[in-house]
Amino acid sequence: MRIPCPHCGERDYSEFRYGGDASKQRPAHGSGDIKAWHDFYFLFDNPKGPHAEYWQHVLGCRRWFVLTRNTATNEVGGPA
Amino acid sequence: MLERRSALAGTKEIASSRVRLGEVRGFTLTQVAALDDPVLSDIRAVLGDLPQHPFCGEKDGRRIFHTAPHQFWIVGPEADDIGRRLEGMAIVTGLSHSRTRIFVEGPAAPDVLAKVIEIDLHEAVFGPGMFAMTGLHHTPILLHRVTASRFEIYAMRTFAANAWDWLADAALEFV
Amino acid sequence: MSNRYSALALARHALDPDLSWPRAWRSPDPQRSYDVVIVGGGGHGLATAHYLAKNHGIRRVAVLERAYIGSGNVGRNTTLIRSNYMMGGNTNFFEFSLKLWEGLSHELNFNCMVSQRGQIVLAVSPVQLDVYARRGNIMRLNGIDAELLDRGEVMKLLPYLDYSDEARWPIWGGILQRRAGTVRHDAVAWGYARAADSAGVDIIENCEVTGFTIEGGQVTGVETSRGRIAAGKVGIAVAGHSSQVAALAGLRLPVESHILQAFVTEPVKPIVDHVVSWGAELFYLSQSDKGGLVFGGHIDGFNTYTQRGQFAKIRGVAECAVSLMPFISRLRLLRHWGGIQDMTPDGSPFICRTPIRNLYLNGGWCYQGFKATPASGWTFAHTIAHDEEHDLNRCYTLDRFEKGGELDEYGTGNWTYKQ
Amino acid sequence: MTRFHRRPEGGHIDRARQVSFTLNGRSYSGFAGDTLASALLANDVTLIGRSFKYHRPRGLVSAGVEEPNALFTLGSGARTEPNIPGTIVDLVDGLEARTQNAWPSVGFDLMAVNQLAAPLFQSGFYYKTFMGPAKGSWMFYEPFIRRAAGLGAATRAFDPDRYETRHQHCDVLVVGAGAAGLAAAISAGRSGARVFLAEQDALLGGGLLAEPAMESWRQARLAELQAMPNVQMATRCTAMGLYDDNLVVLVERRDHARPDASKGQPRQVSISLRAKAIVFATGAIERPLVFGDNDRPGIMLASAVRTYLNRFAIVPGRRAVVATNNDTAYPLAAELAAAGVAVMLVDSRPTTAAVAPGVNVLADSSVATVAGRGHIQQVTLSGAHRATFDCDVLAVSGGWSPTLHLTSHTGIKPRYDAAIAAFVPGGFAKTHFGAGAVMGTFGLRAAIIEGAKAGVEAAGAAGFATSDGAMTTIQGNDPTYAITVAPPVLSGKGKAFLDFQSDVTAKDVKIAHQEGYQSVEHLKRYTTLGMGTDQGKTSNVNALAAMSELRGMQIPAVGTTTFRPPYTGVAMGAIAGRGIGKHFRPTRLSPLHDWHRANGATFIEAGPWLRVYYYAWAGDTVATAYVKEMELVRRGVGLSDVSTLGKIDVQGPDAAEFLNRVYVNGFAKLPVGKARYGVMLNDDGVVLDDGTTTRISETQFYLTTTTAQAGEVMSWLEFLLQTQWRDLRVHVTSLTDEWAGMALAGPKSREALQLAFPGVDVSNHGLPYMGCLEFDYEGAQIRLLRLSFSGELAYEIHLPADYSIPLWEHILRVAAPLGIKPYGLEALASLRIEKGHVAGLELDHRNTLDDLGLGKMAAKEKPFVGKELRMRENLQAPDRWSLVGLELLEPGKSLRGGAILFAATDEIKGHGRGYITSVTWSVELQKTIALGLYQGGLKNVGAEIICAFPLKDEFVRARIVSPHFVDPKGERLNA
Repeated sequence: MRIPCPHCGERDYSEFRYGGDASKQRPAHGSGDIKAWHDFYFLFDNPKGPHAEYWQHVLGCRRWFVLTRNTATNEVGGPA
Repeated sequence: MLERRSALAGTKEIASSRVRLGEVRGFTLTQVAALDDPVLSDIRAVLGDLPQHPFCGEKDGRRIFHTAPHQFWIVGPEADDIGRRLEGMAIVTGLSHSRTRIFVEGPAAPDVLAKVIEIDLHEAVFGPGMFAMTGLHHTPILLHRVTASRFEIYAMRTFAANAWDWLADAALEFV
Repeated sequence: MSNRYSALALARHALDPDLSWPRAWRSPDPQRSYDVVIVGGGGHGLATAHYLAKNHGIRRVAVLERAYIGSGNVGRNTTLIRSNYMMGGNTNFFEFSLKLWEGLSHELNFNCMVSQRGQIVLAVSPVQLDVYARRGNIMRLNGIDAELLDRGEVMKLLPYLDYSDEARWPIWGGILQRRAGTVRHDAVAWGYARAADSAGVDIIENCEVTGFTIEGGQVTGVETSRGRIAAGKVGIAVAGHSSQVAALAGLRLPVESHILQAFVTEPVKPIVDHVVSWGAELFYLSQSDKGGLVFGGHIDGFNTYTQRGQFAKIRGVAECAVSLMPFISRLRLLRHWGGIQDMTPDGSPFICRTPIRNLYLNGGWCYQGFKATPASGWTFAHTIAHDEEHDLNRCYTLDRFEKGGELDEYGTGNWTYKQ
Repeated sequence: MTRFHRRPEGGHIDRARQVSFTLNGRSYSGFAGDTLASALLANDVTLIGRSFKYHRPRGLVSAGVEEPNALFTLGSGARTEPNIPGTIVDLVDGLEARTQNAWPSVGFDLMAVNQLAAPLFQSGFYYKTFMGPAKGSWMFYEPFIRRAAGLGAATRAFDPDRYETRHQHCDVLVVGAGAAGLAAAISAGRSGARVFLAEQDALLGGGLLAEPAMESWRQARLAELQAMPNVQMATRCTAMGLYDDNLVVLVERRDHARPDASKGQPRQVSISLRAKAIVFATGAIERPLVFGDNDRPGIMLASAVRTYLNRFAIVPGRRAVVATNNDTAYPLAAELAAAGVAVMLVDSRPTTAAVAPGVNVLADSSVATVAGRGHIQQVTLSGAHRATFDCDVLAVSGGWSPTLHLTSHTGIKPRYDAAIAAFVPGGFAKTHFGAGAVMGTFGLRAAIIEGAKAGVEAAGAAGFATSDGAMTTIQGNDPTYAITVAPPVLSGKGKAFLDFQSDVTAKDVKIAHQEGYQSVEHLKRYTTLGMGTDQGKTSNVNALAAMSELRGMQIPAVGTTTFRPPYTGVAMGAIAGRGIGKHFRPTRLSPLHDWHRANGATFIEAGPWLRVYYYAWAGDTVATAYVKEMELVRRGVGLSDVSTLGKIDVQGPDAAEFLNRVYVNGFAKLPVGKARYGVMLNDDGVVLDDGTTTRISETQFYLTTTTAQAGEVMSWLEFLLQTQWRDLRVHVTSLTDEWAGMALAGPKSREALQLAFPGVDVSNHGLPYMGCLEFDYEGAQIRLLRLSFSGELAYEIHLPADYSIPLWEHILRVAAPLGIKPYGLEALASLRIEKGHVAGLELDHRNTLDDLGLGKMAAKEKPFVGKELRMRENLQAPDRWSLVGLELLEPGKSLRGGAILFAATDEIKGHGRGYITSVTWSVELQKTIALGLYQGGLKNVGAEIICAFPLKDEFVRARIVSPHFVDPKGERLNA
């Protein structure tokens, strides 16, 4: 699989680190709402299809970015 | 004065008609980062035009690499005051000891690198003056193509011996 | 004539060419309604149906399978069984499962080739050996066999590993569970199917569930590609696709789907007599009865439903194999494939009720679905029959994360993609 | 009398270069250009193996990778290699081959008794028996089954050869160098695109190598290609698999060149080739016919007989029968006749194609039975002509199966084309193209034109718009291709084999069907059909035909099996390449490593790092050495390498606010020049890491992490700054490689410092506990921190890595009068146990702040990462296992890491109330002590407990005490 790093360009997936579902909204720092934090941290839509997700180019520029990938085909790009 | 001691102090240069493997010592590596665009123009005031990835800029005996958005590596001579000159205006981090600079040279250099480096090394794609941040045996490196047949690798110091062993082994069939 | 399998019956059939074996399981059309509908004709679903009939006398049961039975992970795994778990809840569940394995061929009258050849987990540092010792001690304290091996003892048992100075990580010792081993994976699906079928369970292949009928917070049936089927209770056992099916009932799960790859070499004469696992990096290998070396490693590490692995991971696993057992270098890889599995934040499964009445979930199996199959079916059947978890699966509930009840066996932390 | 013999001239072999080899120790000779198989055939060796289950005599079936029977064990000693098809082995001088699966010999195989019991071995038999008498009886039968199975024997010796990997990129990859592939490579090459032409065979040409009439065309095309610098051609180079985003992995074999590992020459190279576009010109594989005893030696695929005749110049005896259901076998009949062989062509179709003079044709007839055990002697026909003929070879063609394996690796299902009775690619991705037989195009002319077109299209897809598809082709039209597949014979006497290698017969399929194993996957798994080393290349379609017959369905309705990589077996070594042995994973070295190695250090692996376990000065085993090293620190002064700690530069106007958010304790008000111990949680409220962070200036911090979590923490901080808290003006950079660190510890450490840095005020006033001094020493920037991991008066000296060895040597030299010595990891870890500092074993992603006795650190007011979820019910339970110290109460016995803890009154079973994490001998207390987690923690101080280690049958009494064994009030580190 090839992943387009916004800074370095397209590279093999092995240069990156996966960071999970990027569509989930992290509760505000110190929100204090345990339920919100539980749902954010432990629950996943896990869609079969377009998926917005975090990746970090750890062997490159170390940027974290959001990638849209179709989990049914591994095709990168397209609307989330 | 304390003597600098390289991570590869114990290694010997490898040389054959097809490939040479060695280390470049005595340089200063300064990382300068800007938290926003205005700061970038301050930096330009000091360094002049900043090169855009993937092209390495060469100016006043310094090489400048655009290593990340709003972040540059400046490789200068052993005694380089560029860091001090930039301090205060941008976020400056000295990294001179953090990277070990290995060169791979000769007609077989691309063949040696292609054994372990994933990016396309074809001259039309990755030509002289270009660089890439990529991986060498699971570790991050900055790969700079200085000329058609000379590459310089900036490897993490603590992984430098590993990178050297790997490259020396890869070069074996050309030595 | 009797459908019982035995050497005698086999001989009878050999002598009389006109004698033909009956179907291992029927191919019925779905009835209008069942007491229990199990979604998913994999190992867990079929085992559940078997135990619903056998242990609870519930025979009006349908197992609905989207494709053919055993088409999921029961036919894609590396066939290992073991019970070397240390966390309260896991230890007894997986030991119960191993005990069921030990009697399974007899219970099902189907030879599942349960081979207790022993598993050795190799430690690559003194600290890791301590961690393994903790697990081994817990096993012993719960009546499970475990032996601590030093380097010398490992060398005697596995003389073909790399003990040279070339090895990146030296082998310090290991832990051996003699009762661990392998099982012929397809036979598990077929054996459970045959047993369940003979008890009256309808196994319906090529029947995809497309929805649930839910009235007043209670499930009353399923919509399928072969029409609506009413059900008193519905159990979901589709690990790998749990999120997809649960979503049809409006449920959101602590699950991400990841691919785990598996590998087999060409068949060779017996050369590896144990299950060997390595602590340097997740890697496990055994030799099938057919002679192929079957092995696997970590998940690829990002969620996907494609059953194709990434080559970088394939190379990583090959590096493990050759580094640990250098002789493998000359053997040829025959086939590699992938299976999609539910990864949960803590690496532990779900066998439990759901927020919807009479709808039950069995999933989240991560790496350990196959070895759990018998206990999973047994406890899931109990949970469905009694509408409450059995002591053995009480810790495998959906709400454990709300309570901080994580069951992180390997101390990897709450990351689906790092388990 | 000999049957097969070599013609005096012709073929792609070099008669000037004779090659000698051995089979089962007996010497034979062949020519350069031969394969092992062709050389054996030329020597009239036709019986080359025994079948897997029934041990029936077997001979060559094919001339390619699809060969199911002719498997040999090659080489000897560490180079032994089982199960290699002789059809793909270049004949080289001294090649050693052995037949397999027969004892004592393939000619006389005692195991052939299996044939008597054959009816027992029908498909699935082992699922029905070997269960009795008792539970676990399988363990008794299994060894026999295992020994009987397994084809050839491998060696346990380490592979002495070398394997390489290579990464490559191209615009157009052409897989297969037959007529279509050559044309595609040329037309793509003309566009200027970077073209890679991969051919698994030793020669370029594919089927053309068996087409004498095409030789001049082939030569001309090769010349064209050689003239193109942008075209790279690789032979003996098999595309094993197609992966996401056009990654094709190719394996190049170099055995024929006798590579020398000591010179770095690889035996095989696996190439990860990333192509912008791909042309699949992979050809097709011929299928056998299904009839009784269709596995007899001398029964070969028509295409194989043709290849041996034309490429290897081998005449198959005097009398040949060619049996076919399609047109492709006709040229063979003509060529055999021309070679002086009496040919009888048997066509199952009512009407036959035109035939050459000298060929007798019988239409509407098929092979019913054959005679001859060790080699075929007679063929008896059914249908229109129920005659019997003597023959030396029976060439069969059951039609062709396009080689679409690669095209389906990324999930595209094949489509059944009834017109050619075969599966073809079910479709292509944008950048994929097909040409020739793989598309079902069996005519040469059409294949060439299709290839040229595919080359142009592929170049276009790769961004090379203008290309020239004009291609020299051949005159006249292709012969039409027609095929009529007769339903396979499912009963009748004599075994009708579908899968030769796995010994699966038509009857086995019938049984599978009866028992309900009717889906293709069930059929394969139940009968093991297609599961052999040939992966069913010749058997899949015939088996599908049989099952569709039984189910009364069309083949497409029965389905096809999914093709898994690799296309053909690939040596594991080639996939692994050089990432093995000491290069398995990168090794990370401290900047002080060279000094350690030169000064008697014993190293130990700690994750990627090599760290000093202990030094020779203290002893020659760790057990004695670490105690000496501890004493050194407790009583004098020692120096230790802590460069592996994670170090992070945190800079920016909001740096303080940032740290204040990620640490559970406050950092906003940390004064410049002061260090503070901090703990981070993960979002789930579980402890992530701890470390000491120093404020260098208002806007700059020097953060340290544990060695183990350095990477995690760095990534985590970057994640928060780059994706969640983009409003914070902070930049982080790893300094782990830039800075070295050394711990100077012991009551005499301050004196040592004074000697090392005269003129720097390191008095308690000048550098108080948790203070930091920055100064320049001999050109090196020094960061001197006063903090202690051991509980002694101690300091950490951080400085740029290249200066670390000189400074280390300087300190050891000037402080020598104080008796200073270096100490290693075991002592370091043991000293921290005495002090009750948590480390790796306690920070295991399961424990909370309170579990580690750090609950008091959590800020009440300010928010911090993990503050919410750490409050979850079970994480706050009062009886959680938490950190305690333990003292051994039974001198002479031992505490061990991993021991399970029980209260004195407990029954010793179950999961206990806790466990021991770390153990050491305390030089301070002169007794064995430990850290562990125990239910209720320090509420139990003073309690006597049992430490159970049943793995060694040890049950030892210990007392729960405070984990702070040394200087609990901290007087030493504040002194």
